[in-house]
Amino acid sequence: MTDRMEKAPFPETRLIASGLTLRRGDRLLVEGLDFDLANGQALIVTGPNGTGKSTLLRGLAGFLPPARGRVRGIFAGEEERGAGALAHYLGHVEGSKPALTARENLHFWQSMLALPGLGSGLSPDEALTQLGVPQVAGLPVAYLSAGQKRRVGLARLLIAPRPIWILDEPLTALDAAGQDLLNAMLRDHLAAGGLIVAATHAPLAIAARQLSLGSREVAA
Amino acid sequence: MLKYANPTFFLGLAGRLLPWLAGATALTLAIGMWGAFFYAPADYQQGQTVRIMYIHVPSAWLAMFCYATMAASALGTLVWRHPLADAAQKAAAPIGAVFTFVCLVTGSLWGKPMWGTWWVWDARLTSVLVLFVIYLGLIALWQTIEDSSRAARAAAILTLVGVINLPIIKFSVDWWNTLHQPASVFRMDGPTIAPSMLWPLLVMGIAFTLLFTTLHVMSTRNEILRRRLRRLAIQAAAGEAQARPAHRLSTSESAP
Amino acid sequence: MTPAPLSALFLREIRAARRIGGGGTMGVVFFLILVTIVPFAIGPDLNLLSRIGPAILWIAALLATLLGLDRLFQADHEDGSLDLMLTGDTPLELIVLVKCLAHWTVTGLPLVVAAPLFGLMLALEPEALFGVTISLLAGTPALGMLGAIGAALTVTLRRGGLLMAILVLPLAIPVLIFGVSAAGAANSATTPFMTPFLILCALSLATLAAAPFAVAAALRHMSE
Amino acid sequence: MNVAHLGFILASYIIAIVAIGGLAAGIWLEYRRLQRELAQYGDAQRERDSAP
Repeated sequence: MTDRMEKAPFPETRLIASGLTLRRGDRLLVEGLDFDLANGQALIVTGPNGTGKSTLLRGLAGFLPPARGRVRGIFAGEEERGAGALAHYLGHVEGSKPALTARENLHFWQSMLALPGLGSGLSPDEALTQLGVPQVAGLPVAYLSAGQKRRVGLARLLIAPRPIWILDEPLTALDAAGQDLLNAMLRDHLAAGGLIVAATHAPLAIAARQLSLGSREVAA
Repeated sequence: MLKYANPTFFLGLAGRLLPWLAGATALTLAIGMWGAFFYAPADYQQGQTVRIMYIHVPSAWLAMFCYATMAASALGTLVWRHPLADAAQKAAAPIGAVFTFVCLVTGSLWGKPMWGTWWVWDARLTSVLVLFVIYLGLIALWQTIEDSSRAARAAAILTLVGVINLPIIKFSVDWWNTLHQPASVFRMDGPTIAPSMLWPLLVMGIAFTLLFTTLHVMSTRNEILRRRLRRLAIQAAAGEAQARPAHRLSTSESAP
Repeated sequence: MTPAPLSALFLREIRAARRIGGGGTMGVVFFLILVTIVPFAIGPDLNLLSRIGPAILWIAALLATLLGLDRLFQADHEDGSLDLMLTGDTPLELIVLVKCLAHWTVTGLPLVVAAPLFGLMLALEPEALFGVTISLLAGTPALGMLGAIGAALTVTLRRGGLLMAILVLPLAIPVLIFGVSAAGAANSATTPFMTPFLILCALSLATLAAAPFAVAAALRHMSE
Repeated sequence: MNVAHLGFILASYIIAIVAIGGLAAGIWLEYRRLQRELAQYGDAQRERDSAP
C-alpha cells in the first residue's frame, strides 16, 4: 500500500441538523431530521432509490435551502455561515473540466477550496499517486475511464483539507482496488478527527451511525 | 490519396515523397515569380498592379482545388470509411482557409488602386468570401467535436453539402451582382490575357498546386501522428503498470 | 503557494475556452458571416452600406456576444464545478465577475479587434471605424454581463440558448442605442461622439457593478 | 521602375508569403513536436520513418 503521510488532526468540528426538512419540487423528502456529528464520527445514509439520500446530502452541503429547520457547521468553536464552507462534496459528477488535464483540475480546486488555517494538503500528483492513478496526471480528463475520473474526484478531497466529507455514493465506478483505497482514505480521515456523511448502497468499511431514510430516527 | 493501404504505409511514402515535392515546388515557384516580375509586361490599363494577379488568381484556383480535395476525402470517409481520408480531409481545411484568405487580401489590395475602396462586393470576390466562411465553419466543427471519427463524418457530410451548394452560391451571387449593377465595377480579369502574361500565370498555378500538395501531405502526416499520440496517451492511462513516469503532455484537443 | 482562487479561476476559464471550440474564433466567424450576409440583402451599394455600417457591426457584435454565452454556466453545472464553487470560500458574485471577465477576454475582445477589419468591407471611413471600435470596446462588457444574467437563468434548461437571447435582448437595447449612435457619430454631423459614448461607458460600469448580484442569485436558485 | 502602386504589390506579396510561410512553418514545427512526444512514448511499433 502506498504510505500515507500523517495528517494534522482537525480542530473541534460539529455538524448539527436540527428539525431539518427538505423539499424537492413539491415532494417532502426529508422531514424533521435531527443529528449531531462530532469529530471522528461518520453517518451512513441508506435507503431505496428516490427516498431523498442525494437531496439530504445536497441540503447538508448547502446547495438546497431547507424548507424548515437548520444545518449548522461549528468549526473551532464559532459557527460557519453554512456547513458547505467546511465540507468537501462529492456528487455523481466529479467537477472536473473534461478538456483540462487531471493535474490542472486539481490545481484549480486546490486554490479554490483551500481553507485558511488548515494547511495545504497533498499536491495533485501526490494525491493521484495515493489513489493509484499517477499516470493520468498529464492527461485530459476526457480521455479517462469512469473509474479513473472517480479517483480524480476523490483526489480532490486530499489536496485541500476540509473537516467534513459529504459523499454521494462514493463507491460507484470504483474497482476492488479503488474501494480499498477509498476505505483507507475514510479511515484516515476519521482518525484525523474528520467527519463523514455518506450515502451508499454497498457497505463502507468504517464504524458509522446508520440513518435509513424512510424511518426517521437515527440509529446509534 | 485513397489508394494508400494504411496510415503507416502512407507515413513511409510521405517521408520519401516530401523532399521531391518540396524541391519541385521551390523550382516552379522560382520560375513563376521570375516570369511574373521580369518577363510579363505591365498591363496597358492598370500598369504594374496587374502583377498582383500572379498571386491572386492562383490562390483562388487553389481555394477551389483544396475544397475539391476535401470533397474527395469526404467521399473516402463516408463511402469507404478510410481512416486516411479522415486525416486528409481535416488536414486540408486550414490550408484551404489560408489560400482563400490570401486570395481575398490580394484581391482587396488589387482593387484599392482602381476603385479607391478596400473592398468591393464584386461577384467573384464575394463568392470567395462565402467559401472562406465555409472553410472556417469546417475548422470550427473539427475543433468542437472531440471524438475524431465522429467529427470526420460530420465534416464529410458538411463538405459534400458544400460541394453541391458552391455552384448555387456562385450563380446567385452573380445574379445578385448583376441585379445591383453598381456603376463602376471593373471586370476583374480584363480583356483576354496576352500570351506573355499567360504562361507565368500558369506556371504560378502549377507552383501553387505543388505547394498545396506538399503542405497537405505534411499536414496529413501530422494528423496521423497526432491520433497515434492520443491513442498512446490513452493506452498509457489505461495500463497502470506503465513503468514510464507520467509526463506533461501538451496536447491541445484537436489543433488544425 | 497556490495562486489566489480568482486568478486560478481566470486561468482555468481561458485554458478551457482555448482547448474546446477554438476559444473566441467562433464568435468572430459568426460576426464575419453576419456582416457578409447584410449586403446580400441590401445590395452592394457602398455608400448605403457605409451609412448603416455602424448599425450592422453593432447588431452583429451583439448577436455574436450572446452566441457564446449560453454555455457560460451550463458547462460548469453539468460537470459539477458550479456546486463545488458554491462551497468555496470566495463569494459567488466575485466568481461570476471573474468568469464574465474571462469570457469577455476570450470572445468579446476578438470582436472588438475584428470590427475595424469588417468595417472595411462596409466601406466605412477611418473615423467611423475608430468610432465603432471604441464604442464596441466600451459596450461589449455590458452585453457580456447582461448575457450572463440570461445564462444563469437558463442554466438548467436543455435548449436555453434561444430563451436566453429573448430574455437578454430587451435588456441590451439601451447599450445598443448609445453604442450605435456613438459609433455613427462620425457619419452624421448632428450627434457628437462624446455624449453617447460617455453614457455607454456609464451603462457598462453600472452593469459590471450590479449584474453579478443578479447572476449569483439566479445561480443559487437555479442550481437547487 | 517608378511604380505608382508599388506599395500595393509589395503588400500583397508580403502578406501572401507571411500567410503561406507561417502555415508551412506551423505544420513543420507541429511535426517536430509530434515526433518529440512520440519518441517520449518510445513508439514501439515505430515505422521506418525516413523523413528528414
